[in-house]
Amino acid sequence: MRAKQLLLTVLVLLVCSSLMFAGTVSGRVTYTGTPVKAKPIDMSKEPSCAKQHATPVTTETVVTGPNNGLENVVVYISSGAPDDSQVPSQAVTFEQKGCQYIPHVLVMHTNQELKIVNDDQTSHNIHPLAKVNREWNKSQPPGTPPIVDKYEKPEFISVKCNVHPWMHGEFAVLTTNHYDVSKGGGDFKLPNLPPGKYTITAWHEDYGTQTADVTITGNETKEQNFTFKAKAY
Amino acid sequence: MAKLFAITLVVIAIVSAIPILRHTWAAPEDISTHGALIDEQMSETMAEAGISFLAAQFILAFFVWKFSNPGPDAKIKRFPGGAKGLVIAALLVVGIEVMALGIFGVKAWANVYLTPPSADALPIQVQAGQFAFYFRYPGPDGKFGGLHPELINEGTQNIFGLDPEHDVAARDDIVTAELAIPVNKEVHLLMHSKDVGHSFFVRELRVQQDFVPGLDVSLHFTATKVGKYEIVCTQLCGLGHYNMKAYLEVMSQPDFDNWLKQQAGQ
Amino acid sequence: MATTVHEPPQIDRVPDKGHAGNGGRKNLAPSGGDLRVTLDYSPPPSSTGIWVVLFAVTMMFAAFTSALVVRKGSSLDWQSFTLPSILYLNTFLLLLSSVTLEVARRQLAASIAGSRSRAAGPARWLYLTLFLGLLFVAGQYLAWTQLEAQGLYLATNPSSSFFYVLTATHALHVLGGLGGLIYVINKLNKSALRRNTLIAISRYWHFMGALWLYLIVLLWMKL
Amino acid sequence: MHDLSVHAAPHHAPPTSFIRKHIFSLDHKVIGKQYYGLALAAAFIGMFLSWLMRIHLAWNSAAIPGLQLLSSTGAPGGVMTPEYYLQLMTMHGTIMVFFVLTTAPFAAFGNYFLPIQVGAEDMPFPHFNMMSFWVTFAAFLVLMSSFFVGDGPTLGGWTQYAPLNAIGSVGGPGQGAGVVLWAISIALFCIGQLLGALNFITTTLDLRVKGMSLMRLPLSAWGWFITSCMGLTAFAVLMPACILVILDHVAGTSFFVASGLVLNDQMLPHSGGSTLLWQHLFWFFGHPEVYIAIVPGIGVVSHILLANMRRPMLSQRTLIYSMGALAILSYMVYGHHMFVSGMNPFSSLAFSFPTLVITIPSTIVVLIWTFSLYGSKLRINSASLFALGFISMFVSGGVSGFFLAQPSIDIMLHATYFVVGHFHLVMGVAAMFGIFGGTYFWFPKVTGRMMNETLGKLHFWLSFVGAYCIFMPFHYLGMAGNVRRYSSFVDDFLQPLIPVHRFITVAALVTGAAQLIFLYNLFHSRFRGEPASDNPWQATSLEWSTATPPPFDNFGGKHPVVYHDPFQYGVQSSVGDYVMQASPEMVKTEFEEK
Repeated sequence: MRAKQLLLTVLVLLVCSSLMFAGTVSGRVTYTGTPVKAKPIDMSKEPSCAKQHATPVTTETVVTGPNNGLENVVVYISSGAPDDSQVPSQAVTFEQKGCQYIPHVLVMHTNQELKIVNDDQTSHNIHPLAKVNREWNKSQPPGTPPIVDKYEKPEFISVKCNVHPWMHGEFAVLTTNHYDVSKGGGDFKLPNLPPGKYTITAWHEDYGTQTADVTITGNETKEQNFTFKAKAY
Repeated sequence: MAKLFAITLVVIAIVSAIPILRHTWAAPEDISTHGALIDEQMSETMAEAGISFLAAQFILAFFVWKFSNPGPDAKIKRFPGGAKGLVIAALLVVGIEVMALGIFGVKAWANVYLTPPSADALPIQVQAGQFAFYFRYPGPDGKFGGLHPELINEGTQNIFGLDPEHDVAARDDIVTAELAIPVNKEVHLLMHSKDVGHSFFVRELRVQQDFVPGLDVSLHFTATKVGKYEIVCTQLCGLGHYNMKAYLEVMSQPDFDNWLKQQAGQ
Repeated sequence: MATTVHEPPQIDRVPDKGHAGNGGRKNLAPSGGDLRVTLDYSPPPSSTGIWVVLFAVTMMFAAFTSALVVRKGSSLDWQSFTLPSILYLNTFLLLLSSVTLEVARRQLAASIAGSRSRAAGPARWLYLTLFLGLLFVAGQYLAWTQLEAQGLYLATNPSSSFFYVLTATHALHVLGGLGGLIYVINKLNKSALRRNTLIAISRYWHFMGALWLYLIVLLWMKL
Repeated sequence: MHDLSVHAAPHHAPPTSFIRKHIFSLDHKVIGKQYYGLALAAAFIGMFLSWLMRIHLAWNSAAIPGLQLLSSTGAPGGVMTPEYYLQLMTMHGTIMVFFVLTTAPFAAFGNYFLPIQVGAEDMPFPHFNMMSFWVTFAAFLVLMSSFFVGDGPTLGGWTQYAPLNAIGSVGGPGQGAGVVLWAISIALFCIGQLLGALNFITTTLDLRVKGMSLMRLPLSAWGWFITSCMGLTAFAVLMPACILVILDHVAGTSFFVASGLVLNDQMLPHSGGSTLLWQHLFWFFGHPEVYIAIVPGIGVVSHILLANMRRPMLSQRTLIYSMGALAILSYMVYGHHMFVSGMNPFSSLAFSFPTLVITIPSTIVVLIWTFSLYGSKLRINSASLFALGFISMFVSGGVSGFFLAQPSIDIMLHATYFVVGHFHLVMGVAAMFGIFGGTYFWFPKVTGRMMNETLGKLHFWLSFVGAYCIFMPFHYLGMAGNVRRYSSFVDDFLQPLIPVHRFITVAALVTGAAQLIFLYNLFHSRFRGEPASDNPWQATSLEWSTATPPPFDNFGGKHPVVYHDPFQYGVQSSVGDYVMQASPEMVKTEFEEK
C-alpha cells in the first residue's frame, strides 16, 4: 500500500520533471576562410524599387556577421523531436518589398499555410523551383490578394522572381517545429526540448548541410556550434 | 448617304494627317551618327505615302459623291484612257517611286549593317535574359573572361556565368545593369542571349537588333549627345517582356572613366 | 480470287460521278453563240486532284529538307551515321512495286480496249503491289529497330531526329497509298473501278517511289 | 462519258437524316454555312479577348469584375497578370488569323459559292470537303482547350518565335502544354485547309459548265481559286514546322533550341538547334497567309462593286492578273518580317525590293476599282458601303507598307504599334469589311430573306469610323516608339502615350459593341427578314440564276450553259441594264474583253 503510494508519487514527480525540465540547444554558426564578397544589386530597371533603398541592396546568398558569424543558416531537429506531427495553425508570410524577399530564408512546417504578399508598386512573379513538391509560377500584380499555398513534402526550395532576376529567396519546408535561422552574429537557439537524443542539422543555401548529435537530460542548455568552409568564389 | 460617305472619308483623311504634319507623336531627336539618313528616309517615305494616301481617299470620295444614285436617264461613261493608262501610270509613277525609296534606303541600311566597326571601337558585351539586360566591360586587361552557362547564378549575381576561380581574364570583368558609354566614341556591342529571343531597341540611337540564342550578333554605333536614354526589349520573350529594360548613359570621356573605376571598385 | 466471278470488269461503264460539269479547261461555246469555239473536254477531277495532292506533299518534304540543311549548318553537334543497309533492300521493293502496279494498269487498259477481258491478271498484280508495299513498310520498321539497337533514338542527335521524321512521314504517306490500292482492288472486285481512280492511285504510288529515291539520296548525302 | 452535258447523274444523293443533312453533310452549301458559323463564333471570342486586353492596357491596375472566374491565377482579384495578358493576346491573334480571316472569306463563302459560280453541283470530293470542316473544327476545340489545361494557353504570340516555343514550361506559363496544344491545333488546321484547297482547285479547273471559260469566272471565284493555290503551298510548309515543334516538346529533340540556354539558373539539355529556322519556316507561311486573308476579300469586293456600279470594271483581266501577281510575290518577300532578326543584312535588302514591288499590283487593283467608279451608276447599300470601305481601308493599311518594306526604316518601326496598325487595317479590318460586304450581298441567296438595310448601314458607319479611330492612332504610337506586346507601359517614354491608349480602348469598346448590331441583324433577318427574290441585286453571275435558296444540287438537275462574261452590266437587254451569264440572249456591248 505505502509502496504503491510511493511509486505513484515518484512517477508523478518524474512526469512533472520531464515537463518542467525542458532543455535548450543553442550555439553559433561560423565560417572559416574568406567568403565571396556580397555584390551590390542595381535595380535601375525598376525605379519604384530602386528609390526605396538609400544604399544599394547586396546579394543575400552569403550574409556574414561580426567575428565570422554566418547568417541565414537553418538549424533544426532532423530527428528525435516527439511533437513533429502537429502542424502550426498560424500561417507564415513571405513578403515582397522593394524588390527583395523578406525574409530571405523562410522556414515552414509541411502543410503549414504559406502567405505571399506583394507590397510593391510593380507586378512580381513568384516561382519556387520545387523538385519534390509541385512547381508553380504565378504573377502577382500590385494590389492583388495574397497568394496562399502549402507544401506537402519536406524540401529546400529556392525561390525566384521571373520579372526581377536578382530577387532570390529560399523556402525550408521541414517536418519539425524545432528550428531557428541564425542571425546577428550567427546565433541560434532551439528551446523546449524534452530529454532525449536528437540529431541537429544546419543547412546553408550555398555551403550545404552539417549535422550533430545532442543528448538532452533534464533542464540544461547544451552548446552546439557549426562551422562552414567559405568558398572564395 | 453617298455624299455622307464622301464627306466622312475626306474628314477622316485630313484628321489622320494632322498629327503627322504637326509631329504630335514624333520619334525623339536622333543622337547617333548614322540616324540622320534614317530620319531623312523616314520623312521622304512619309511624304510619298502621305500623298498617295490623301490622293487615293480624295479621288474615291469624289467619285462616290459624283456618280452615286444618278437619274434614270444617266448613261454610264468610261474613264478616258481606260485601264491601260492607269496600269502604265501605276507602273511608272509607283514603280519609280518605290524603287527610288528602295535604292536610297540601301545607303541608310548599309551605314548601320554593312560597315565593319572601327578598330578602336569600345567593345561591350550585352547579355539579354528573362527579363533584364546586363552589360560587361573587359576591365583593365582588355580581355573578356570566358562564358560558362552552367555557372550562371542570378542569386549570387553571376549573371554571365564567369569563372573567376580558374579564369584570370574574368576576374577584372566589370558587370553592370546599365549601359554607360563615352560620347562621340564608337561602341562595338557584342550581343549575346542567355535564354530566348530578345531585342535591343534605343529610339534615340536609331538602333534595333534582335538577340538570337546560339548566335552572337554584333552592332556598332556612336552616340553624339550626353544624356540618359531607355533601352527596351522589342522581341516577345515571356511574361516579363513589358518590364525588360535598362538605361543607356551617354557620358563625357572623363565621367565615363570615373564611372568605370567606381564600378570596378565594387 | 473473288474477281474471277465478275467478268468482264465493267470499267468506265458507270458514269464518272465525282464530275458534274463538262466545261473544263477549254470550253465549247454553245452553237449559235458568237463566242470562241473550243474543245468539249474536261479532265476528271481525280486526275487534276492527284497533282494537287502531290504538289502539297512535295512542298511538305521541301520544308523538311530545308529544315535539315539549315539545322545541319547551324551548329557543330551533328553526328553522321551509316544508314541501315536494309534501306537499300526496301528501296528495291518499293521500285519493284511500282513496276507491278504499272503492269496491272497496262492490263486493265488493255481489257478496256477489249483485247483482254479477264480481270484476274490485273487483280493478281495489284495484290502483289499491295504485298510489296506492306513489305516496304515492314522493312522501314526493321530499319528503325536496327537504329535503336545502335542506341540511335529520335532525340539522340539531330541527324537521327531527321532520319526518323523523314522516314516516318514518308511511311505514313505510303500507308495512305496502300489504302488507295485496297480501295482500287475493292472497286475492281465490284467491277466498278474507274480508270481515273486507278490512274490517280498509280501516279501517287509512283510518286512515293520517286520521293523515297530522293529521300534516301538526301539521307545518304547528309547523314 | 461525254453525254452528261444536259442532265448529269446526281453527284451524291440528297441526305435524309438530320445528321447527314445538317451536321455531317457532304453538301458544299451546308459546309460553307458551318464554316461561317465557326468563323462567327471565333470572331466574337477573339473580339472579347481584345476587349479585355484593351481595358488592361488603358487602365492597368483596374480589376475587371468576374475576370478571376475565367482564370483565378491569370487574373487574381480580377487584375490581369502580365502572362495572362500575353496568353489572351496570343489566342486573339491565333483565333483571328486562322479561324476567322482564313475560314470566313475563303472557306465559308468559297465553299458556298464557288461551285455555284462555276455551275457545278458540288465539290468533286465531298467527303474531303466534310473532313476539311470537321478537322478545322477539331483544331478550334484543341486551341480552346488550352484555356483549361495546365497553366493556360501559350503566351508566345501567334508567331510563336523559337526558342520560346520549344523550351517547354521553363519558358513561362503556358509554354508547356499550351504550346503543344497550339501546335497540334495549327497542324490540324493545315490539314483542313489543304483538303479545302484540293477541292477548290479541282472545282475551278474541272467542274466549270459549258461556256464557263476561266476568263468568264466571276472575280470572287478567281479570288478563291488564287487563294486556294496560295493555301496549298503555305499550309503544306507550316505543318512540318508544327510537327518539329511538337517533337521538340514531347520527344526531346533539338530542332529549334540552341545549346547552352539557361533559364532559372538551370542549363537546358538541348543542343545546337536553329532559332532562325523557325522564323524562316513560319514566315514562308506567314506572309502568304496575309494574302490568303485579303485576296478573297479583293475578289468578293470586286464582285459586289460590279453589281452595284452597274458597269464593268475598267479591266477584268488586269484585276485577275494583279491578284495573281500578289499571290506569287507573297512568296518572295517573307523575309521582310526578319530585317532585324540577325539574318544576313544583304538578304534583308534582297527581300526589301520585291516587297516594294508588291505596291504595284496593289496600286493597280485600287486604281481599277476607283476609276471604274467614274461614270458608274453607283448604288449605295450596306454591301456596297462595306465594299467602298474596304477600298479605303486597303489603301490606308497599304501605304504603311511603304515604311515597313524598307529595312532602314524598319529599324525604327519594327515590333512597334505601327506594325500592329498596319496589319490590322490591311488584313484585319479590310478583310472583315470583305466578310461583312459578302454577308449583306449573299445573305438573300443563302437564306431567301433580305437583311435589314437600316441596321446594316448603322453597322457600317459605326464600324467604319470606329475602325479608323482605333487603328490610325496605332500608327502614331508606333512612330513614337511604342513597343507592341507589352502588357503594361512602365517605360518612362511610354507614360505620356497612355491617354492615346485610353482613347483607342474606348473606340474599341464602342466599335466592338456595334458588331452586336450585325449579329442581331443576322439572326433577326434569318427568320423575320422580308423574303428575297432570286436575283435581288440584278446581278449576272450564276448563283443569281438559280432558285433562292439554291436546291440541293444547285441547279435542279440541270447544268446551266454560260454565254456571257460575268461583268455584263450597263447593256440593253430584255431584263434591264444587265445580262446574266446563263441567259442565251445576245446583247451588244462595248465592254467585250477579247
